Amino acid sequence: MSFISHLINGISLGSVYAIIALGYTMVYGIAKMLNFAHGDVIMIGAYVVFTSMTGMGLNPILSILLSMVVCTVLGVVIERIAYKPLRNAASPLAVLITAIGISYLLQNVALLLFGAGAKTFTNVVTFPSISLAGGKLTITGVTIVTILACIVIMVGLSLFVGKTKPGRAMQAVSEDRGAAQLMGVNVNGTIALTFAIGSALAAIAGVLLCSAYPSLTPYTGAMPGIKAFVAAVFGGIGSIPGAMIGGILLGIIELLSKAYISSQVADAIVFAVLIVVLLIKPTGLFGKNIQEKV
Amino acid sequence: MKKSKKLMCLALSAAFAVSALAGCGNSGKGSSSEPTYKIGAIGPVTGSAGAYGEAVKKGAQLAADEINANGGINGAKIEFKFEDDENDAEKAVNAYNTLKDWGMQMLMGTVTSAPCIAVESEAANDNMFLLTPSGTAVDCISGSNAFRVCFSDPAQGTKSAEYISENNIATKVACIYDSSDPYSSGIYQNFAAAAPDKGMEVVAAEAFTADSKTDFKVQLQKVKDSGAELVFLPIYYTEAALLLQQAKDINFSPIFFGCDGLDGLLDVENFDASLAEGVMLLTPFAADAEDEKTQQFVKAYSEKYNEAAPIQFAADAYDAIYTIKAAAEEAGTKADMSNSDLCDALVAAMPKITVEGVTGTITWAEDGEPDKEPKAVKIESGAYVAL
Amino acid sequence: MTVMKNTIKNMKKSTKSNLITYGMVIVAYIIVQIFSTTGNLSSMMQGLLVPLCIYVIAAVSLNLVVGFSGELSLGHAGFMCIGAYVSAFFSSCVGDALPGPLRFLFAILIGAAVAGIFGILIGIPVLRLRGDYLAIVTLAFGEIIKNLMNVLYIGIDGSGLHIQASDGGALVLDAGGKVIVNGALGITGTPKDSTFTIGVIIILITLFIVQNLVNSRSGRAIMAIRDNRIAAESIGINITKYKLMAFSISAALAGVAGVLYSHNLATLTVKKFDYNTSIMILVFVVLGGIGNIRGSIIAAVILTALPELLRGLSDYRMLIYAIVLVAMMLFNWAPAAISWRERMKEKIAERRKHQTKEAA
Amino acid sequence: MAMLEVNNLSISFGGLHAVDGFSMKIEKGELYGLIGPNGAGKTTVFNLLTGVYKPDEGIVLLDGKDITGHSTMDINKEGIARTFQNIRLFKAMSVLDNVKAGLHNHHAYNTLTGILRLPKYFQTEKEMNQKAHEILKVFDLDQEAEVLASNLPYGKQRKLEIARALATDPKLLLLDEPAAGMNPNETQELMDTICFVQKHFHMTILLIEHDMKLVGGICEELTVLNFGQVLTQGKTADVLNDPVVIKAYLGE
Repeated sequence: MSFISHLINGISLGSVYAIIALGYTMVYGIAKMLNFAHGDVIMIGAYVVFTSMTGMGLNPILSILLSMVVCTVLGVVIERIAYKPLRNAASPLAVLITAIGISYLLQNVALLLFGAGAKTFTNVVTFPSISLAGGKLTITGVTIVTILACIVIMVGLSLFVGKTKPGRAMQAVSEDRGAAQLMGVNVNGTIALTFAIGSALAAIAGVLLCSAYPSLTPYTGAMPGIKAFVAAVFGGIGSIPGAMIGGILLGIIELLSKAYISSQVADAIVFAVLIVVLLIKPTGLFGKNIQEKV
Repeated sequence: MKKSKKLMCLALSAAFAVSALAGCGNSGKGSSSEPTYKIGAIGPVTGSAGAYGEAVKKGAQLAADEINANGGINGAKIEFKFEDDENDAEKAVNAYNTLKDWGMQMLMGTVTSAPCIAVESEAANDNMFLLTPSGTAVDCISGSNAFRVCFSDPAQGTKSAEYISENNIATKVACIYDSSDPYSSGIYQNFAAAAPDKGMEVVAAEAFTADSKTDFKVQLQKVKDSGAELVFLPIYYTEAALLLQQAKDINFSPIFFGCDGLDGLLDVENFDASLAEGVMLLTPFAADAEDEKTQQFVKAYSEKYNEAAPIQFAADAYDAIYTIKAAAEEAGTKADMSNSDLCDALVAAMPKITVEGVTGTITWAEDGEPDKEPKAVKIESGAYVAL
Repeated sequence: MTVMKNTIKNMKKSTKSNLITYGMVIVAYIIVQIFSTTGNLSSMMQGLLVPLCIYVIAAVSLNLVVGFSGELSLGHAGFMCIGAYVSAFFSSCVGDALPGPLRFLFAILIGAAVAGIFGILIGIPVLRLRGDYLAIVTLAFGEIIKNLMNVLYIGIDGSGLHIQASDGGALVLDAGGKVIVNGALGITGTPKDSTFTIGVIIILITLFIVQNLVNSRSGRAIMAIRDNRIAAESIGINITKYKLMAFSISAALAGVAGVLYSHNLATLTVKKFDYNTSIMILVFVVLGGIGNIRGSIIAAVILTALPELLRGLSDYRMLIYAIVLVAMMLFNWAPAAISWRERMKEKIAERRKHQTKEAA
Repeated sequence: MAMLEVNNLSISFGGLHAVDGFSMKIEKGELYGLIGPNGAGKTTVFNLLTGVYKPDEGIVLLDGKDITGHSTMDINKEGIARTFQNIRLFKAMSVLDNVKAGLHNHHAYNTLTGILRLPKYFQTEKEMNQKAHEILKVFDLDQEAEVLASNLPYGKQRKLEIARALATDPKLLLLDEPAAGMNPNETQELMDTICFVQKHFHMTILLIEHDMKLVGGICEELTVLNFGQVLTQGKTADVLNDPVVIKAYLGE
């Protein structure tokens, strides 16, 4: 019984990683960059919801919409100012480092605006918990909503990328930016759109992260961001279903190793599993194995 | 490439100039004519420990302002300057050196343990008086120049074990602690070592780390399964706020018992105080204590900073500044003394003084450890109740 | 004959660049010494000297992997951690049994050797991966090292070493024994052996190793693999060997940076060596120009000193730091900024020409 | 004994028989051509010969020694060097260093010697420079020794690739479309260079080429590959006049 309860807890933690990883992997898939600031956009999104709800008394739905608008604008502005000028830089590392700079920037802006003290986030998910096995197992409403949101977003993104015109433009940009440009795809617009969607997802992730773990500080996004990055790589970075599966697996592995091996070295175990998986499958669970053509 | 480097150098020198100017501006204010006591302070105000440093900064500033308004120390005003260390030993030493350049005569700091040990070693070399408000590790005050306001790790761990056993609160206890944090794991170790002697059995000891401090359900579940009656939480309130929520989610309600790091729990913005119902802490400071001194402090603090209430870090810092004042008055120091002379005078005075602070009535042993009565409090209906 | 002439000319070119780098370090050292002896060096700058050396060494050594071997490593701080812990452990055990300088020399050698060995052990499985996957695995190794060190307790007493994982309370020592590695509290009281002079000497040795390696047969092999792995294989270069060589030499040098770190502060905690530090060193390398050793040195110095110099801005310090970092990245790397700089350079050159003409 | 003997070499990728039962024999000192329409599997043959792919079946003998399934690095050490259809130079290295990288296994000193700059370093580097300049001179590249490889014009990049391969002192040189993208003048010049290499270094050369003028002009023997299988083999003149070959190239 306790195994199942650990498993459920693992899934609920994993679903949070998954929803963050979706944003990560989407931006990576199309813009081919590790957006290290993604976790911090999530944090900003959570602060917007927090402030609009507790400070301005807006209702949750409006707050989330407002947060999505703010994050989308933020994401597009960051892309325009900090990433776009480096798109054709001599090394892809340049934009990675700039993303790290943006991450510091967002953290420090939040620190100045909201202070270092932790704030308790109001749970916006009013979905009831489900009790199983006579109350011995509970699945919280947040977990259910997070998993549902993950699935909806995953399916939505897959359909969007596969079936719509802008989605196909994204695929084209992802495959070959130069060729896409020659075929008349608006590369700049497409990448901006990618960031817009990725950042809107970050707002949702922020709400769900902070509903599940209701403590908000300027550094709230940093560690889940890194974990989600790990999850995205685990699932095969760039793969939308991979991000979801990777996130949930990571959550499960983390909690099971805490439960059955040692809570002191759980971090080490999680990373060791990641290494082993990558050594066996060098591009992650769902990653395309691209062989260089000779 | 070459050109860009030149420009980078230019930017650097510009930054140099800016900082130099800013520095002048600061020191220019007070040092006009009369000598002042220059008290430096170090702690994290950025990074994940930022909240603790921020509290220390505010508490100390409040004390310094009050003292200055009432005529200063031995007639001389205090100049107070706080530097950020990001909870990093190397940055703390940098901050220490920056304060030395500013002309610091006494150091109130640092806030966290590991940086404090590094700074203490520098301060001992310079014979600079050091009083840490909240550095709990034993080595924080290894030099003869160093004192502290809070209890040390061993004191907190053992005193907690003593209190639990003397009051027959529980015999089967479990611990959840942060194994990546010196404060938390330090107290845990001492608690675990003392518990068996006090007739307690530690039935579970679970850890988390700074990298995975959002989800405590597994640790709670294991502790729950171990049948513990009491869970000892030598952790900070930020994590505790989350932990208590998750304990409720899994219907686990033992007695939670914490140390001074837990104080502040009720002041987390938007925190649901019902989660903390019944939590006990062994802390020298409680913001809603009845005594006049505490109430005055809390009132002044809330007014000055527009915050609900100070946490124990602020109280420790507040006491630290008043302690320096008391020691300086006992020794009859003058503001134009060198830091080394001041240090000798203050070190000699420290064991002789008694400070009626907001964290209790404190006296000091020669080794730098404070002696004060820990207060056990219990949270009932969103307020501390003294036990 | 022309071949001979060419040879000399070629050698001169790379040697000249190397000499400039050595010269830059030595001149900086002399300037600092002059300021220091005349008492014009602030305490802050004096305290910053050893950390500057540490980060310069770390940046130059990471550049060997990122710039010359072309692999993205996010676990460099992990190797620093190993060097720092092993050497601090050594120095704490030895105590005053050896004279200070000799003890420090051994500490450096041990730190380098153990970090280098870890470089090989980690490199063998890891270097089969590429790009971002390699990055994440190196990050993972760094985090594993950090996590394990956090739960490591080692004590020493009359009957020898006692090692205990995960719980320091279980460490039972005889009277007079002492705990050396104390979990999250790490190692305290390491002798303060690191000095600016030793730091500069190690920088020069690091430069000597890295620059000479790069300009040698092995260095060509390493760079050939970076530029085109398949072609390098096709001309008979052993990919694994040279990747591993670059990785482990870099790890050993990072270990030395760690030794300097642990012998500079009275406390050593593992928290310092998390991925943030690895990323910060990567920032030095990228900002300074990938594969540009002199750039790494300058960037490491500027970015280490900048937050300290900005202290006057108090609350806005880290915000300004972040903005400056982003601005410098854009300025140094954006193609638009590069071409703007080129244009400005031309303009200035033209104006100068014009002026000289007018003068004539 | 033949320099290269290939028997029944086969590989398939996911059911597609990219190369199927391929056999050929090249004598020492011969200049041999491998031709065929696009997608016939010519480059795959090169990749099989150099160990980039491991064959499903078949044997490769170099100078009588079985090298089937060896790694690319070992095969180069055994004596096969190659160029690539899509040029693969060490772009961020100078022209000279590209060739010196090719000399890697023949003028060796260990890493420590390099770092410590022992006398052997200077001596060997000097030898390497001399040797590299000699090779560059053959390709008329010695004036550009210090230029970055990526800054060379296209035709010269192709030549540099051949120079680099030659620097590994191979027994057999594989050239994958050396004249691709060259104008007729450059092609003519390249033909002369290849012939010079063959004579001057007594080199055995196998080349893939689409330019029939080049193939007809310098190759002594040809193998025609179509759909992964050998269509015909023999003396150049005979093969080029074979109606089957013409049909394969021009279609029905």
